Amino acid sequence: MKVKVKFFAILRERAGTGEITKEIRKGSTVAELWEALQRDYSKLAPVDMRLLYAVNQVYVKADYVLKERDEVVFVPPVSGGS
Amino acid sequence: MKVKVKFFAILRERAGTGEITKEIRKGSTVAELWEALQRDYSKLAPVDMRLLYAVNQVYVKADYVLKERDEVVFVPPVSGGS
Amino acid sequence: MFRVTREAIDLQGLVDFVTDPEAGAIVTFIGTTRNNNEGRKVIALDYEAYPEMAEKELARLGEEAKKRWDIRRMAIVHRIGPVRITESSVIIAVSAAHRADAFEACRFAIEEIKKSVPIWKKELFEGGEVWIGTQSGQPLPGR
Amino acid sequence: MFRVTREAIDLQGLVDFVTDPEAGAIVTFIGTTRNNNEGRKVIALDYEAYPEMAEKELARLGEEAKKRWDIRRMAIVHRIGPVRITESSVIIAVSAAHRADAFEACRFAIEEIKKSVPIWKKELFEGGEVWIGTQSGQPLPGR
Repeated sequence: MKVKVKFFAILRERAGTGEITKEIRKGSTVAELWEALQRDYSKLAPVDMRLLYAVNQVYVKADYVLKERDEVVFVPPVSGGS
Repeated sequence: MKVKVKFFAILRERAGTGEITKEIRKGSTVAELWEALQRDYSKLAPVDMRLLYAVNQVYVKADYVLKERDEVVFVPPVSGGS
Repeated sequence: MFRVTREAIDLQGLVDFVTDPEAGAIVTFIGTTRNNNEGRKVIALDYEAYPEMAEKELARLGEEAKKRWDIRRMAIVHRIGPVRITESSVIIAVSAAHRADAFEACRFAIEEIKKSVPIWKKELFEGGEVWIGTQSGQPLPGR
Repeated sequence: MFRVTREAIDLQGLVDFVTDPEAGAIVTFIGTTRNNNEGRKVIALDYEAYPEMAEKELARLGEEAKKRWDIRRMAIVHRIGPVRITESSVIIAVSAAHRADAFEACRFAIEEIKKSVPIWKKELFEGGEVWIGTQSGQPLPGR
């Protein structure tokens, strides 16, 4: 099955792209997707920061099980405000 | 000697005037001036609120001794802001 | 900028005044006339000041804030005369490198204004009027 | 009003939006780009957002503030793209019947934005650039 992954900020720069579609096994968790992406994009790893996970624009835990066409974002430390 | 007295807000309304010149004895305190004004303007007394005293635009104590041409204001409870 | 004025207060003008390249935060407080107070339907608040002393007190309070917090610039303008529902009676603007200082200095300023600055408000409500802070029991009947 | 925008933020527009006849106080917070940070000479801050989620998070935070304080209306607009020295990156406006609620809800909003809203800033400084919050030791060299 396929999910959409969006990269922002430092991860967008490291991946060299803002959005991809990724084929994963049914039952994969968001943490497993991240491990797979680190293999695809060598510059993503090692990640020297704490990431949060968002699926369909809501924060989820690492063991969240992905569904077909989910929109997944790995959220680097936020720094909005001023 | 003479001093200038300005009335504001509820005291202005009660006195029926915003500014007067008042003849007082040398050595009079601001509290003594207030007593004299209460005799002149019957509606000023009794005053059902705590007043502060200002001379030449600075807060002073009740025993402040007045000088010729001082500008005296009896300050009703302030309520600026919103 | 510490002023008393009969005109409507220009928020953006105050914010421009306190804008500073060393500042990362600007906090403003806007006091507005509310349509009700202690169960009364308010029509307007009519402010009166001892203007020369009020401006001195506002400036003194600005100096005090600068001693207590690491702020860059401060502006306070208080309007006098009638201020209708939703209009601004006072605007405070404070800039600082960091937001905590800006918030605390702004809060301090409005609390102090209510204690020491010689400005008074008469509330005009449906059925009467009253000088706020001088009520001895019931509001005075309308005239 | 909870929005992410590429345009300069209109302070007066936000204040007009939260103006309410039941409100006696409006507090605003304006985040501005400061000319220095941790000893670096800052040229600009370049903000990036996950915009759909950022707007949802801002709205969620507004709902949370309404549960915690007795506020009337709230607006938050965050700018993205480059924000130069003295320009505004974020403006929060909150109205309430009483000032304590307006101050506290506004302070809460800016603290929460910095924790949970998916917006990131890259600092462009003399000699380089860095994504704030991701520094592992030294800032990255300029490219």
